[in-house]
Amino acid sequence: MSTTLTAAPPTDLLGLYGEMVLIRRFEEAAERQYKAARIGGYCHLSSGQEAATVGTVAAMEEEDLLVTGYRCHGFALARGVTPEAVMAELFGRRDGCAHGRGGSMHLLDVSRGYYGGWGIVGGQLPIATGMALSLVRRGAPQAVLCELGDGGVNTGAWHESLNLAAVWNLPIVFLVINNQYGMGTSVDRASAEPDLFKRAASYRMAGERVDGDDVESVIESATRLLAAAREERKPAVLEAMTYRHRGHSVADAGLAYRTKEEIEERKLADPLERARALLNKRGVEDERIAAADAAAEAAVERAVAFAESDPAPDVDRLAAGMYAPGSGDQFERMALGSPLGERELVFAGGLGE
Amino acid sequence: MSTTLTAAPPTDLLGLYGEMVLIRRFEEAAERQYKAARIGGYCHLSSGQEAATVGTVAAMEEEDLLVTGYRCHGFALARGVTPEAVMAELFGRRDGCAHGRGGSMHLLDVSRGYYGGWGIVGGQLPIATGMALSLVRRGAPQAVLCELGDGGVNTGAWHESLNLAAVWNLPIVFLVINNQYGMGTSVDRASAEPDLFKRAASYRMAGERVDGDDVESVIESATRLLAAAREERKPAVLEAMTYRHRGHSVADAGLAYRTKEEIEERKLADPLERARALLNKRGVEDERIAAADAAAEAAVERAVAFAESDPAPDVDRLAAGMYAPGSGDQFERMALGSPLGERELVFAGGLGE
Amino acid sequence: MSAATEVKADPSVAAPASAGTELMTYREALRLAMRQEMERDPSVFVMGEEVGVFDGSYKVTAGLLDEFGPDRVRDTPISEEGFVGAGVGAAMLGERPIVEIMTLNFLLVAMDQVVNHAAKIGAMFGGEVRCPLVIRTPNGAGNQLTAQHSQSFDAWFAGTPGLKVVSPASPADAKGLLKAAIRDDDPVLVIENLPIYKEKGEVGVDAELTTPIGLAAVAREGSDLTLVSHGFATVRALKVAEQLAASHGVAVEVVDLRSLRPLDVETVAASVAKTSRALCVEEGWPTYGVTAELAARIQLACFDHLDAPVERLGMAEVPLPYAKELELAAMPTEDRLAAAVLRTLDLAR
Amino acid sequence: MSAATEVKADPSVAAPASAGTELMTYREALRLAMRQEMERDPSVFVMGEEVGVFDGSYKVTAGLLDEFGPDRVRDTPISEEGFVGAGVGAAMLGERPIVEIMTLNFLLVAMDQVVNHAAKIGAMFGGEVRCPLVIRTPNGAGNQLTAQHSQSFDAWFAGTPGLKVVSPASPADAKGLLKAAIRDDDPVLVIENLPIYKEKGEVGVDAELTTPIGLAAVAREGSDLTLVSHGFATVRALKVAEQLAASHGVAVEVVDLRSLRPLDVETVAASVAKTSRALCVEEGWPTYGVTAELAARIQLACFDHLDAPVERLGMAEVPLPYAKELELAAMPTEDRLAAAVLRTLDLAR
Ligand SMILES: Cc1ncc(C[n+]2csc(CCOP(=O)(O)OP(=O)(O)O)c2C)c(N)n1
Ligand SMILES: Cc1ncc(C[n+]2csc(CCOP(=O)(O)OP(=O)(O)O)c2C)c(N)n1
Ligand SMILES: [Mg+2]
Ligand SMILES: [Mg+2]
Repeated sequence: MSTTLTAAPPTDLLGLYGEMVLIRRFEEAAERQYKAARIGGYCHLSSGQEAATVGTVAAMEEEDLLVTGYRCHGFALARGVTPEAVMAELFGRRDGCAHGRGGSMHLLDVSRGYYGGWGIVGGQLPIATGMALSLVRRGAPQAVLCELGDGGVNTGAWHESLNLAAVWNLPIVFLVINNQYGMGTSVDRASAEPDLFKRAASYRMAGERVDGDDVESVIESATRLLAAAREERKPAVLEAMTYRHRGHSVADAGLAYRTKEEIEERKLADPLERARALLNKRGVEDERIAAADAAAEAAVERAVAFAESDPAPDVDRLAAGMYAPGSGDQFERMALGSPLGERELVFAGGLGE
Repeated sequence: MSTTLTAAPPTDLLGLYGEMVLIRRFEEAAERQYKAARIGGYCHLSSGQEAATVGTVAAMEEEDLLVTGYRCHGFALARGVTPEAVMAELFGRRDGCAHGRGGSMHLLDVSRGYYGGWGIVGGQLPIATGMALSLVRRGAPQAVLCELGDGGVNTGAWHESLNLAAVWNLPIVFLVINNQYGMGTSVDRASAEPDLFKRAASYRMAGERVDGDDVESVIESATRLLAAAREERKPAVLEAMTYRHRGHSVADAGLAYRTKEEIEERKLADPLERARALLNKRGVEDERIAAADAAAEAAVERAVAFAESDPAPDVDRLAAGMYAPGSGDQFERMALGSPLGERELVFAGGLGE
Repeated sequence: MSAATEVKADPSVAAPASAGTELMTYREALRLAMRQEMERDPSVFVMGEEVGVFDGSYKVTAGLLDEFGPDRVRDTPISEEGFVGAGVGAAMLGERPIVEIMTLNFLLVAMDQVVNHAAKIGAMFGGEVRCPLVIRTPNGAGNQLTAQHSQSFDAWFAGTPGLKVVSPASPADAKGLLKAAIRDDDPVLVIENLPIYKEKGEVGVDAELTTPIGLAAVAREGSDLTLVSHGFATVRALKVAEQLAASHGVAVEVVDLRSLRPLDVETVAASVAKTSRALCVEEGWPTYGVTAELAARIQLACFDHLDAPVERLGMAEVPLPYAKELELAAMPTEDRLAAAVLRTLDLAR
Repeated sequence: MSAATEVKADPSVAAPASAGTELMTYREALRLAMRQEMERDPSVFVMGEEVGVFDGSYKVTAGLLDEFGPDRVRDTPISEEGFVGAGVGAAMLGERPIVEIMTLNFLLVAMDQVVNHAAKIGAMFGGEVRCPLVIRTPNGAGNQLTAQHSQSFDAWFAGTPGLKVVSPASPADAKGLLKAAIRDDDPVLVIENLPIYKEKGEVGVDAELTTPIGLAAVAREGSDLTLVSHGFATVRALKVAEQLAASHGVAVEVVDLRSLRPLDVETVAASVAKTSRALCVEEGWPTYGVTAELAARIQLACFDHLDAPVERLGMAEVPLPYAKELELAAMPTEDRLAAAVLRTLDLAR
């Protein structure tokens, strides 16, 4: 499922629109499936953030690396992970991109340079920084794109990671998806400097803000900053201004901390609407747009059908993946006197096989 | 020892000089005593940093609060903790300001608003920030002075603390003693923005740099920033440029990462020399300066004598202080089946008495 | 009683329940404790992510912002190290902050402030200053929250001298222990649990009624085996004990630890001396966990009374997987617990 | 052997010592291991505070900067969370970073990266990516470093599924286990110790000689009692065993764990089955510590063999005070250990 390389992402507006609408339809389906109890855990949707997602990933080269937080369905899809592999993961099934072990927050696809899918706010930043360090050590002409949210800029990990990236001149772009809120906390209540991109200056790093609902502006900025990272080893911060249409997660109505009016007003900037309008303006016929809509619908339906029929992971392999192959021998002598169930579940559950 | 309040610190240059020379002599004695094995642990001297230390503390009002890192002998003395109480602490004796339990890194004197003396780089910052929050909650017109080193500005705690202080408008001044090195790492190798005070901008906070070897400039800046903190609840960063004459700790020769030439050159800016020159320029007779020198010598000798004769803490009270009075009853039922020695050493060692 | 003297009231002494009891959820009991203590003592305030405008991510603090205002119910940025440390600093000046950490997993980023700062203050500064800080946070798994969000580090904090750690299993103790923690003059970690918030029980509403720190409870009497547990594992243990009484006629005694530091070994040992068999269960990983200490204490205190070795049960020792089937297999469910009891009684076929 | 195949060499198989042995300190043995692995595998590099220009704050990495240059011996800012996480990220791309943490105490600020990131990668991502990271750091007390700098959190990491934890007690194992850790494809924490760095011993210098992870060693044979220990406690245990053989004619067997996860319970149990008495000792706090797990395992594995309950000894459970007298009283010194052995043998008067 996740072994073949994707074709280079489309850069024409209609192609980009197709990706954005795929994400929107996918998130809508995910919400339905969550409410139908086929998806569990925390489920964070990115509806409204499609342009920032698709635009930044479109600016990546095939060999570049991607690291994100937990609101990652859109990033996985934009990077070319199949809707089947993503939906199967949300269903917790065997052929999910993490084989049903990670779920909504921990998508990945190493074959596409997508290294997750992390759930601790800020925790992915040092890791992405280390990946950029590794690229430099190996003389690889690539860059890392590391996504975080507006709430993540107040973690210690942000500061330590940006300082390391700058003091070591690492090829990394920190993408701040500023959707105005961290759960129920608006940016101005959380950040003493609400112009988040300005914090790049503390590291003598380039920082800029872009209209995150205009996919072409996003591509322009991201392409420029990623190129500088690759070619001049200049790290940067890119703040994409956007809005989360739904609640923080499917469990949050998203109304306790913002008004219906605000949501309606922000929806006027819906990146899909804006792309559609631009397509019309450029004379792309409604049929072709409708065809993209239909294709997205169909792809999501296929994904749900696939996930439904995909088997659950094998319970007898509970410990699989935890340790590298060969580790089984190392643990053999630990089974004696273990707590009840450990022998059956863990030591006989594929530990280090 | 540590119960009476200090007289307001001197603000006249000769008085300030007296304090600075006391610190210098004290540190020299501490090094001798460490080498004579009367002092153990990590012992960090502040020789060369006297103007930054004395000047900032002189700018504090009596009710203001002080929090520092582990290089704190000078701050304790400047705040009025007696040389006896400090030296006794370094000796690990009963009448040390922490009763021999904290040692060189963990000096304090609550009666003088000095809340330690902390050993984890950056760890004191959130704590000092919380003290500033408490001042605001109680409507107290005071401010907190929180010292850290140039190496400390790269910890996550720095970022989180400054953001909290700024987003909550707390009365606190973060004093960065920039002595050019964190152990063997020079500022430019550690900080992507080596003008450390500029990082205050990330929090829309005032930040300024001062010649930390000129005690009067230090007092001017610190007085202004502390007043803004007290009166307008404006937090700030003050970076005092200075130099550490000795190694990182008494165990470090301090030559692996800097040249003898550099040290000699920097010693030309010795804050004591500069103060002496200024005193001469202002017509203060050498006799009065010599008298201050002699007074410092004598005070340090008294301190050493006191520490030598001060008894060691009572080993039968090993657990004293760990828990609040009354906690003994809570722990009574835990003694059963405990590891060997716990009953004698801990449960009978003043636990929660 | 004046507020002043009440603040000094010894938290380890439970006052009589004069005001009677009410049926409420564990969540509501925690909220009642906070409301009562905030009314009683102006130095008590709540701080954490989403505790105010959002009403708490698990709604424990719901309504407190309206009642006490933003100064006493303070929303924070995502800066656990910063605001846990801020709680430490405020506590050193005599305030009584209640810091909510959304889940125990996130305390990892503030570990240094809890273990190397809060826990050190009393001893390291020679008793010159104290730190009456409370940290409240839920542990545990379930609901497919996956590897990074399904953990219980209870033993790590309970193994830290200078800290006190409690873990209530009932609404009554949720209220009683949280109040005791708030009134205590030392840093106390109150470990709650996600699935337990909705559990219901009778709670003595008297504002002076607290549960003593360091005192375990025999939650159910029995003569065949002692089940030792804390937090949500106690809820499971009580259900399983009833099931097995009906299905197998075995009499399981359940000892609910309530406190992990101080640990009430006396109550545990007295029970095991009576039943001569012990099974210790926890929500987290048992190896190097709470049940390890329990087994070590029991085998020493009850060496001559044990008919069988002390057994343990907990979460299977894997980072908890997302898929429901895998998660269920890994958790110390009632089924696994019942089987473990029968096995410890040599009744398993 | 080509570098490529050597990289794949199974670390749990010790190659024969062809190149003979040399007497060296524990510190030198660690350095030898790093030098050999860095020569063997370009993906191995060292990162941490003061590891380069300063030659390492405890001089373990002394000379490596000159030998391998600043790219492979990388000084870092004081940003443990940042550079531990950077090690995780580099390891995910197949590098083999050796991250030095100045002392274990400072790992508290990077706890989240170790416990909630490095340890989760293999399982959480379905085995799609691995994290061959090594973290080296000394634990332990002594030298009056006081409460914030004198700790051993060994059990916390050993209790984390997804991590491996080793703790060498001799120069030979310092070299052998560090090399095994570097070659291992999972995150391995190598717990060293401050006072142990100067200990001397014979070390097999063969570049292929490693110590298997998960295999304990009987460091001294005896029939009266089994002392179970790891790290510096093993050094103390061996000295005490000799003293007591001379002074009391008792034959103490010393089992050196070497690995804490995986924990070699089989070697421990076999020894206790022989001696029927066990005393477990550690440098850190025993309650909820490593010795708790040991006692729990032994009482279960050796229930019918034990003549007495399993006893434990460790650091007195207080934040370690500064004053020399207090520090000595609190630590598991040879005197306290000898007394504990006699007491466990019922020979204490
Ligand atoms: C260290 C940490 N603290 C708290 C949380 C709980 N949490 C999950 S998402 C979130 C809000 C993050 O907001 P933001 O960074 O803006 O990202 P968004 O959800 O808007 O995409 C919080 C507080 C966490 N996962 N990690
Ligand atoms: C979190 C943490 N990491 C590492 C250390 C070890 N350490 C002690 S002092 C020091 C250097 C600090 O330098 P700086 O902040 O400039 O203060 P200075 O010593 O120059 O006064 C280091 C790395 C520590 N105490 N805490
Ligand atoms: Mg956001
Ligand atoms: Mg410095």
